[in-house]
Amino acid sequence: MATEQTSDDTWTLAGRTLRSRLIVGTGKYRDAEQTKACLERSGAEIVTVALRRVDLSAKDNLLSWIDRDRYTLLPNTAGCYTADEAVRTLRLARELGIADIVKLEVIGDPKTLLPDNEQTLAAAKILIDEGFEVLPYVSADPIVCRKLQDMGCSAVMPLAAPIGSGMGIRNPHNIGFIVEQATVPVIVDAGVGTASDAAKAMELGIDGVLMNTAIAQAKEPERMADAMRMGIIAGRQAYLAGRMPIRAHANASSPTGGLIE
Amino acid sequence: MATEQTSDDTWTLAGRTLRSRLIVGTGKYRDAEQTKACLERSGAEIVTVALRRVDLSAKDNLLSWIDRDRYTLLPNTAGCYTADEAVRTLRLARELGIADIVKLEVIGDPKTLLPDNEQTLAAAKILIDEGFEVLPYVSADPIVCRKLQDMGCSAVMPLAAPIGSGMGIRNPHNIGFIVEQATVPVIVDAGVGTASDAAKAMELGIDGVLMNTAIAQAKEPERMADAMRMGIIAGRQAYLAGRMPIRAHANASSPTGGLIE
Amino acid sequence: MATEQTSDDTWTLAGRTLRSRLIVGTGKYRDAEQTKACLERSGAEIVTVALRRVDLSAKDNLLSWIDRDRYTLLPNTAGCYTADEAVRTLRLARELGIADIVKLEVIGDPKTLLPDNEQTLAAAKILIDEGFEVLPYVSADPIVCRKLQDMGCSAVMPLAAPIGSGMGIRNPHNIGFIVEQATVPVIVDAGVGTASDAAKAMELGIDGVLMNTAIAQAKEPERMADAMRMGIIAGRQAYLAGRMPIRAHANASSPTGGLIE
Amino acid sequence: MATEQTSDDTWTLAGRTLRSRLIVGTGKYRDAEQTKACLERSGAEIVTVALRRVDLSAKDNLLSWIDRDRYTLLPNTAGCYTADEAVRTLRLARELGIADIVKLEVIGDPKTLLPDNEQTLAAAKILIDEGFEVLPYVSADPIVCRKLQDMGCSAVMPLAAPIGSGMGIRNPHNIGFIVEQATVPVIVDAGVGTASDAAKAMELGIDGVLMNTAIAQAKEPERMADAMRMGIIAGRQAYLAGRMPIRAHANASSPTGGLIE
Amino acid sequence: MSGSMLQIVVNGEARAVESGTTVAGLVTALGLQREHVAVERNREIVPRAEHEARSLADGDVLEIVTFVGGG
Amino acid sequence: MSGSMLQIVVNGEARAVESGTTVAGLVTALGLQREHVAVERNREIVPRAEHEARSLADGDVLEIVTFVGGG
Amino acid sequence: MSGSMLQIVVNGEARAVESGTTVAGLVTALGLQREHVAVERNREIVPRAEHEARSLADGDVLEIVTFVGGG
Amino acid sequence: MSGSMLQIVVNGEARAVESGTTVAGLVTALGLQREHVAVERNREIVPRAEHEARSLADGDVLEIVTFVGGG
Repeated sequence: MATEQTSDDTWTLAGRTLRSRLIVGTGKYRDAEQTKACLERSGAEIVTVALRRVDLSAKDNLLSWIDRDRYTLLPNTAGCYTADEAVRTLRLARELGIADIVKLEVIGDPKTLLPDNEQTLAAAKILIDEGFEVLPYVSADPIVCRKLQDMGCSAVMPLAAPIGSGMGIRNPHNIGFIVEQATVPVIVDAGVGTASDAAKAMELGIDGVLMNTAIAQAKEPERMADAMRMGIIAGRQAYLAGRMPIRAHANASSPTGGLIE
Repeated sequence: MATEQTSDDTWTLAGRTLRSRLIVGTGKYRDAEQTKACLERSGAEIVTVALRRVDLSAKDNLLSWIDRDRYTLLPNTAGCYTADEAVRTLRLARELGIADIVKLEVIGDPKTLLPDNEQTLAAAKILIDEGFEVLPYVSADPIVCRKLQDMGCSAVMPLAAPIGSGMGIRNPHNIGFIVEQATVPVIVDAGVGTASDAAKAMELGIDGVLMNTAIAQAKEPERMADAMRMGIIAGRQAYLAGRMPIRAHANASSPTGGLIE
Repeated sequence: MATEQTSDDTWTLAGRTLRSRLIVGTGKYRDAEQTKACLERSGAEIVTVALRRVDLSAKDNLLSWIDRDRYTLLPNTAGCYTADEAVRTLRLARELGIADIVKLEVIGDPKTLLPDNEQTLAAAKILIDEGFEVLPYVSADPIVCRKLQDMGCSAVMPLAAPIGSGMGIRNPHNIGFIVEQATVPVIVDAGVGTASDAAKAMELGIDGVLMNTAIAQAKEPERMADAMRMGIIAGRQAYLAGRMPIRAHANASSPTGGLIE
Repeated sequence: MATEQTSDDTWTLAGRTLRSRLIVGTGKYRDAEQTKACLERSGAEIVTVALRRVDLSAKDNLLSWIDRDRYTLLPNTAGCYTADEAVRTLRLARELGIADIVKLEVIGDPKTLLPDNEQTLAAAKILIDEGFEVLPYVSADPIVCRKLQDMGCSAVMPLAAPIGSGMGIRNPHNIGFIVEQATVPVIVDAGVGTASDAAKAMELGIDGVLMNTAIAQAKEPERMADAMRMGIIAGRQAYLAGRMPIRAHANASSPTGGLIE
Repeated sequence: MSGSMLQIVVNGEARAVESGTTVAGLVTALGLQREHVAVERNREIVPRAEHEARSLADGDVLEIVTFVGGG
Repeated sequence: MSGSMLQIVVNGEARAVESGTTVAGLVTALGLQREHVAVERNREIVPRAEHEARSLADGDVLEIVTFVGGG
Repeated sequence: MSGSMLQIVVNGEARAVESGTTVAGLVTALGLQREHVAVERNREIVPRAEHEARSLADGDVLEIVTFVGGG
Repeated sequence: MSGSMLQIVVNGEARAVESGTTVAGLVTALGLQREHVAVERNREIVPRAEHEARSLADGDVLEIVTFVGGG
């Protein structure tokens, strides 16, 4: 059977050459075993993690079981509502020795978890000055994305829909504008709900997709990890293949001549 | 890397056990070489063909180069506008020794190529009486599909959109009704335009997808064949995995407790 | 204030010249008073009624309170699953003296209430031979609609979505095909849920809309009757006015020259 | 015929009590006559205007023919790319004696004409301090809208789609969030293309719609002005009436009992 | 005039009526306005003009219908 | 062997063949592989097994079909 | 009254006006209705009340604006 | 060396530790692997290299953090 992807379709993020275009989160899984199984089946090379106070009752620590030779950890700033909190969180991540690339996420509202783009811009500036490779979670707003890439972010990560909503791509048109103007990788982050959403996102010409809930909260997370891995590749290949034009009317696929009479 | 599909996810069509859920047409390709390459990369086990008067100027005949050990040929009745024409065409296919399973397609209008369901019902009845395994191309109409399955068709093949339009699934709701009531395989036939359409179709719980133009008229047909193969599997796996619920609001993927203060 | 509609925008159905393009049902209302109020506020000139066994316990009969000088009654065949039942029902309607125009509705399935187009075609033929002016409820299927208009139906009434579902127009593309080929009025029947659905239907170039549940089951039916009356006119006027083209990019509405510097 | 709207459905914007929920632009019309005719038929009480260098060759000035007793002029800052330009423009508008309420519009990109929300926030702060009643054109971003209303804007005006695109409401979900949290009127500004778009916008529970191109570039602008006036009222009334629930399956509108047997 | 009764079925329910009862008589006896109903007798429509003349027979099955609200 | 010719129609085109020509002979003469075609003669299928035996007659209308790429 | 001229810029175009010309004078000379325009002189708004009093100086850059149709 | 105790706050909870306790000592005492945590003392990061050397003072407020699963 043909291989899943053509070996030459790699991409570069913050100086790293990557084969997988799927970045996955490590939250909401039943346990470490399920997390590991899903990471493997997703084919991901980068996985997100959150920074929290140590839980003295926790039996094992993520850092003790995650395969850091295989996965690059991407610390996020989930739960931060101001630029200061986000910066403080990522400085601690750097002190932990895991901050080569960071996911900047400054939330503006607890109900929608939509980003506060103004605070995100402020935090990105500080972090870039401190030498971080910043991947900001941002609205599907071409103007803000352009400011972030011009400022020196290593990618822009517009959302498809609210975090954990699974609503799919709410504004493909704006994602298209962001791709048209992009000078850094465009990663759709949050809102993807199923494999066709992931494929559709890739068909917009983006470089990758970041997701967590869609895999972790599927009835069978391991199987959904497979589905997402393939959905991403399918969408990417379809984008590269160049889809057929959409026609308002029909167009026969069998010859219209040579019919018996 | 994980294999593309779990070996146990097979399906049965007219007594055949199949692994691939993608059925592809052989029309509109540049030449035999491109056709063969796309069939291979699609992973298809069944391919459609049309019956036409022999072209005395044709240098080679499809039957001389297509690998019949690998592919089951599915003769169609493209171009037929009445039950009689369709029946006559398939009797000739049977005389050619290639009519184990047949695609019944009775067109009602040259502009939309939408099916004439009334004529299709009439032809299906005759063909089933003559022992054919009938796969009818039909509107996404649960009532007609129920009649066809009750009559003894081996599958029902509702359309996603007009043949060759690439518009994707126009009426997912009706496809869902057809799946709910199905006693035979449901194959979405016609209208799929890109990989995410194929994945989305499979996520509706159908058994397979039949397409031709979406691959043959992509800028790079071979690559699109790959994309479709994987899109179909991705959608199928996502359906089996059971997607997350869609939420009107957000849902954090990182822990909401344990934040630094 | 400008008048609601231009006096010249009338249409003709089965020889009747009509000003209102909204046909409403009389089912599911709280009582006769509410029904009358909603009919008036809808501006309808034609209203549908169902034929049933007399209820000996009923205090008043619809025929005793509905204003037949103002409204043309349109008997339907709701609840009929065969051509015979539908024909029998409409012959009784004729005996009741109310069958100038009739709504032919042959249901194929109790869950979806989708039409059985095959039975509908059979019943239409009989009824037309008996001199009825037939308005058939039918799938949004251009092929069946063409057969019905060619057979002599006085209009075709494709559905927007299942009866009482309020899902809006599921298949605008097929409605468009039906309008393109129409030789009789096209009335969208069933599935409209709110005023924008009604406007959108009219913008497809159809001649009218038939609805019942969307008004009767709104929280305030009387107010929704107003909304629908205006939504229908708004959509019709927008269709006649010829909407602006949809653009992929923006287009300034203020002059781009003459800016201060 | 029933009146177009219930007299009690007024709303308040910056201290003004308004009956019409449609605000229209005055750009892109053939001439003053057509502009006046469209304003009248739109039923608008507020109309936008742009500030530009005087054109010494212009034969008449908008201020000489527009009926300022009937319409409140709403100066905009179209063409401004920075907070400074916008503030400078509106100070000149005030000097012209027409700046009771102002439309703040700071553009971030000439191709999409999407707003620069960061500059818009900065300009809003200055203008509010100077006593202006500020109506900001903004992304459909609940976080930015909340900041603007908290800052003291008199309304928030999220876009439906890019200015002059006529694509309709790209992100109804976010508009819904903005309405849920609103403490000031929500006016959808830009992107509406036809009457059903206007009705659909109002059905989201917003207070009004601002448009220009959809009327000015219709084939018959005067008729489209009628259509929009009624579409806005239809959508508003439907919102107040409370639409029926959307059902996945059908629901009969005629009695299911009492059928003949 | 005989006191003998006829057994008939009206809208699915068994009823007894005096022999000699006409369709019109039955409709009136049921408290219905004749112009508001149509009658089928043993699956055949009885034209309103014949309601007076047509007498019921033992075993007749009648459907008496009218219009109700519907969509 | 006679030199007389038969006028027939093959796939819509008039042709002349020697009398005595069989279906099989015609197919071969057209340069076709017999296992790749099916033949209708005057609207009736001629089973392949009979191609050798069946001779053509003057005025015969034949359809010779095969499979081509299609969707 | 002197015949000497001032070089000014009005809405981006160079113009020469007689020295002593006031803002009001310029506006009128341009054929504009004073109540229809606002004037910026060297980036500062000149309140209408001062149009009569304020004389132009050589090198002044003026913006004279009004309202036009816009969305 | 005195047996006197220091009152400190660790991740929001009051604790008492012996005076002279270092950051490294605290981390170890809590059963944590030093390479798995980062420490903030009174809002300032204590570089891991200084954990051994840095002694705690009465009233110190510490945040000890690590990574957990997140999206």
